[in-house]
Amino acid sequence: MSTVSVEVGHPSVQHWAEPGHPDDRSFLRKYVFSTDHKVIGCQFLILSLVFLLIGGTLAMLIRWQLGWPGTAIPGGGILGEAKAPGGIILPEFYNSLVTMHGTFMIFFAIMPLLVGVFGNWLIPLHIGAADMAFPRLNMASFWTAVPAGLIMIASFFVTGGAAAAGWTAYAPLSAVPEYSGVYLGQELWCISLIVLGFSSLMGAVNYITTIVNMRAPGMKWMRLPLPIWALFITAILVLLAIPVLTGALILLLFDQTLGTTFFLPPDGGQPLMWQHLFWYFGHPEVYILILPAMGLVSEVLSNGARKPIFGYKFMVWAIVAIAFLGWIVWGHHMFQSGMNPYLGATFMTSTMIIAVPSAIKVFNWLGTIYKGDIHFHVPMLNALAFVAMFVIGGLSGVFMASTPVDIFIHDTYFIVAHIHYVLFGGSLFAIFAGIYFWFPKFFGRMMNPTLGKIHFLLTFVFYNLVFFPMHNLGLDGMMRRIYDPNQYEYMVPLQPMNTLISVAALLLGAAQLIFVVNFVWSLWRGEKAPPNPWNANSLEWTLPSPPPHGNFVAMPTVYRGPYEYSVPGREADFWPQDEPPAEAGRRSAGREGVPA
Amino acid sequence: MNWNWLLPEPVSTFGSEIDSIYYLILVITAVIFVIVEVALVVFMVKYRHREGRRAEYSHGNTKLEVVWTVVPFILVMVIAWMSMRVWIEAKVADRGHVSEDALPLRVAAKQFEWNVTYPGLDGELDTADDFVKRNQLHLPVGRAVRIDLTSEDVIHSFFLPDFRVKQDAVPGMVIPVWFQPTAVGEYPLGCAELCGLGHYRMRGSVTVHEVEAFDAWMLQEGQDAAVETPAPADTAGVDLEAASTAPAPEGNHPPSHQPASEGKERA
Amino acid sequence: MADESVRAVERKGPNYYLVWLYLLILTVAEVGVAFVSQLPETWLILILLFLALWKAALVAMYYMHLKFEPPRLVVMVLAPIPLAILITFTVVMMEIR
Amino acid sequence: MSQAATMGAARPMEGMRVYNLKLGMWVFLLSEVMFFSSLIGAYIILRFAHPEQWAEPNQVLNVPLTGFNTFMLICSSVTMVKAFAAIEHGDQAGLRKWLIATIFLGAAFVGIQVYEYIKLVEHGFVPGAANYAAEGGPLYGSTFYTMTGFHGAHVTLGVLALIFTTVKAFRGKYSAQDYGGVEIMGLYWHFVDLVWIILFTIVYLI
Ligand code: HEA
Ligand code: HEA
Ligand code: CUA
Ligand SMILES: [Cu+2]
Repeated sequence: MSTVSVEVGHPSVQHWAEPGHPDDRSFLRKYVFSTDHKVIGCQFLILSLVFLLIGGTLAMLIRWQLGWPGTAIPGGGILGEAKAPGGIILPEFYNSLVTMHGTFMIFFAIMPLLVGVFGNWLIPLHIGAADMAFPRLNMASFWTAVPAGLIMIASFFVTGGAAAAGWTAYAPLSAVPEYSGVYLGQELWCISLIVLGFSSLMGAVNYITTIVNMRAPGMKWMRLPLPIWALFITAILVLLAIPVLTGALILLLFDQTLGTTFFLPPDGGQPLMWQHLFWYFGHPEVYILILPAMGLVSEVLSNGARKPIFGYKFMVWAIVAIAFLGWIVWGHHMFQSGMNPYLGATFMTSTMIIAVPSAIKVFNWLGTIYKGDIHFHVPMLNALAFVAMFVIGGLSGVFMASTPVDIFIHDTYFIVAHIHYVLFGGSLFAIFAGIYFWFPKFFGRMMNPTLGKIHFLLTFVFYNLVFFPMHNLGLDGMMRRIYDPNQYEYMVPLQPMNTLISVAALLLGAAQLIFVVNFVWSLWRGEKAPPNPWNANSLEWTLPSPPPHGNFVAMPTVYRGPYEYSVPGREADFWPQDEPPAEAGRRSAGREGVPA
Repeated sequence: MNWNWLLPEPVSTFGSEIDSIYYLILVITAVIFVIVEVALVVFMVKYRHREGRRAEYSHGNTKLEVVWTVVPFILVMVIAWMSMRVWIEAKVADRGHVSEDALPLRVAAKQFEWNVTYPGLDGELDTADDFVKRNQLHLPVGRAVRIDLTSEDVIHSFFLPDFRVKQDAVPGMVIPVWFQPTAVGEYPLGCAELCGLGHYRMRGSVTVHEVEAFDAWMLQEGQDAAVETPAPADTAGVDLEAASTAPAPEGNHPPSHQPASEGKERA
Repeated sequence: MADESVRAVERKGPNYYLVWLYLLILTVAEVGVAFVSQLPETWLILILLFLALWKAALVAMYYMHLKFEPPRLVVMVLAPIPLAILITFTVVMMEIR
Repeated sequence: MSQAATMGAARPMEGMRVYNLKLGMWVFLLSEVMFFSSLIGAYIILRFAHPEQWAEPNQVLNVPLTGFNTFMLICSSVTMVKAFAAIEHGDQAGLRKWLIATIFLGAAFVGIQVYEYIKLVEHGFVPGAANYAAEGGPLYGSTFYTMTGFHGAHVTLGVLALIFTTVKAFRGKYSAQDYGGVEIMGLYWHFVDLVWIILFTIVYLI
């Protein structure tokens, strides 16, 4: 490692693994306690896919109960007497299922997938750096997430079962065991999320420092690939939102264990304070879950359409605007909470305005494929599905943002439909696109495109069959988080639809097995990947697949933005960012000059 | 299976106004939805890869982008503006929207039931002829009701789908709720906020009577209650008042102990 | 290396003891305002908050050298302050009913 | 990896003109700002809702003692910044001397806080519902111990980090060219001081 030392305050800072230096790290340092951002990204990938699988399994149990209320799950006896005697789910276990499904999906699947996996994989490679600014901190970030996950899983097995107050853990239900029937589980839930918060924070500090300080020469802000912009803004959201959650969780934990009464009214506590603190974090959190997805989709769409991204600058500012507005809308989760109605009106206005930058993104994506040369590779299919589905989720958000309409649909399945259209239709499709797109780069092998297309098609169809009818359930007044809708007479006619949803959900879950098979099979048996299978422009594609330890042999110089596709006058329809401009190329590239 | 996007028939005065906002948003978003999805599919088909064709090299079009920034902005502001009035009317119960002769009720939620305190014949709460009914809300048609909503343990949500009423019941707070039924009938009352293992069965019923029938019912119930329990007023009234305003001055109040294992029964 | 010498001169700048003296005086003033003065409560709170923020600013500017950092770092550091204020005063959200 | 590698620059790059460690520490401190803001926010909400649960300043809490503690923490900030100024000019002996002084002052702060806690608990001032015994109500005790407790934990961590830094200083790991470790230690320490300045005012004086 280089030990050149120069004066303080000088532009930082990079040290290069000497070209060709043999990689003599032991197995443990290479794959387990690795500080290599690529390996850490892969570790996060495996971990969070496992959690995705767990979350999905819980969803299947939820759907079983709602589709065929009170009937025994085949083989469900193994869940045990306290949870599902004879395979029939108990109400208290159902509440745990819903809570843990939301928790695993949001905190342990989608968030690490987007931030942990793609943050680690892409940031150093996209900006032309050897690694993160703080590689050991990066390793610590991963190894903090693991115990957090284990604690969360363990909470299923303690007496009283896992947390059962919803993923939003509204106090006092979450604070007083006598109310929920959950004892240690709720405390473990808090502890796990506090620990996970540290992991996220370490990641955020690392990402921000790396992106600000470690860009290769010529990698100006306005030449950053959009995933990096999105991850940068996301890291800022994580950095500033997570500590608020941590603070709130600590207060809740004290209420549970030390006998304080922050949220308990008999002694002056304020239940609404929990909601304010939680949603002050919670709304930025949902943008943490969508912004990186938007970045990935922009990258894939431009590549698949062989066309520069439409309105790069507007795309960047839209990300910034969404993130900024995201801080002042948290009250839209509390319209019916007893918060001052006039405040509700204010929050409605700010919430509505978020549709504007979102509109920019959606229409610019359409502009990107307009007059393109669209190659329907598997990542592209998933990215297109993202656009189609995110619009549905976003538009349903406008219904809820309207305070009077929210009176009816708050806490109904309309919300559940919204959640899944933005989080599955949005984030998860983008994640699939991203995994199919970058898998070859990091594992050196292509994923099987035929299996990929089958998986995409089945997922797309069943997904819509599961979640679209939930809008109708909501409009018919079916509440969320209810164990047995048939308790209400007016919901009895909804049972066929619930059963339909459950059938589709089971098929959707089964379709994911294709992905698992494809993933695992391709790891060992997939076709060997060339360095640049998608003819893409950004820096990672100039490296072999997988890139060596230390990434670049020499620091790359960047000459243009990442979306120079189909530039007239060039033979190839792509133009790598680090290719020095030839005379002819320079003329046609016009405003893209040499680096400063 | 009901695939239409209609809301159930509204039976309160502001119900149809709320619904009109809903239908307005439904139309706007449906149009946007169709535009976006059709454009997406058309572009996908029209610009699919064919040998020898190249994508157009373009970095965007600022004019267009300004258009699709401004138009959605105007649309959402229209929606917000129209929502505002209805919202204030529906939710601000203590700022002059409720007529003087509104029927005063108190609803106290607790795991897993709704306790409704009726004013009795004198039409005033906290008097001797108050009586409490569990899970039964009886109302006269055509007269506003004003409910003081609170909770004794956790947060519940007072949900009357047909009246377009939903309001969380928060322990330690008394939240005013109002509406005015417009049709006689039986309607569901539900709990919409996860409140524990019995959340799914914390339901009640709303019965809207003709005015005379309601008065008769009130008379009957008031007499029955007076026979059974001499002074029911202070159970519901005074306790709640204390919870909402003053802190408990003396000693530690453990939350009421709710047997956690109750309700092992299944549907 | 010219860069370094420039910065070194800049760094010599602050007299750390003087800042310490300021902080001390302000602390004494705070305690004085809180216990000796007979100001009405609102004024008292405002003055105390002002003094506290003044002290905090002194520490940030001189001890944490913000005064001598590149402007972009300063901007970055100040950017989340509105958010901090927002979360601190969620009280307003809850009080005006 | 040596400190030099993280402070020095091999080639000019795009960036903030602030070396990684320092930038990273500042970024981290921003998240700390939000953490303490959330605690302070909760405090303000509760206090506004139930002013009657708070006793008069100096009635329960020992303000003179804490005032003295505040004084010590401010002094420790001076010694810390002196340590930094020393190594900036390559003064190894000065670095060690001032670091040790900072450790001493920091540890004394923690010690006095522990003493204060013990006295308060003896007086019956405890977190939680039991606090009806002392003046004020349960929220008073809960918020007091939470806020000062988390600050105290930060100081304790700071003292441990200072010890680590001092050990490295004694092994000659810092120099006029490579003092990143000392500078970020200082940033953290001053930040903790800054938080105390705010907490002291709103918890003890208001
Ligand atoms: C990835 C996650 C994600 C994203 C991106 C969003 C995006 C949005 N959300 Fe959503 N939301 C959640 C995740 C997300 N949400 C979750 C998990 C919950 C439930 C939490 C719980 O209680 O468990 C929730 C709940 C929730 C509520 C509370 C409902 C309730 O409980 O009563 C509200 C209310 O306003 C809301 C609104 C919005 C809005 C306005 C947007 C906007 O950002 C959407 C903007 C996008 C568009 C509008 C589409 C594209 C735009 C156009 C095509 C242009 C033209 C459009 C117009 C002119 C209208 N959301
Ligand atoms: C990202 C978030 C996410 C995702 C993907 C899902 C996926 C699903 N969700 Fe969930 N859901 C939430 C977030 C999510 N959900 C949240 C936040 C709530 C609210 C919780 C609350 O109220 O507190 C909720 C609530 C919720 C409810 C409401 C429960 C109630 O209110 O009573 C229902 C009911 O049907 C449901 C169903 C489903 C189904 C059938 C799926 C299916 O799509 C699942 C399909 C299966 C998978 C997606 C697994 C696939 C696995 C892989 C692909 C991994 C491959 C592995 C390797 C290679 C090793 N969800
Ligand atoms: Cu009461 Cu749900
Ligand atoms: Cu939100």
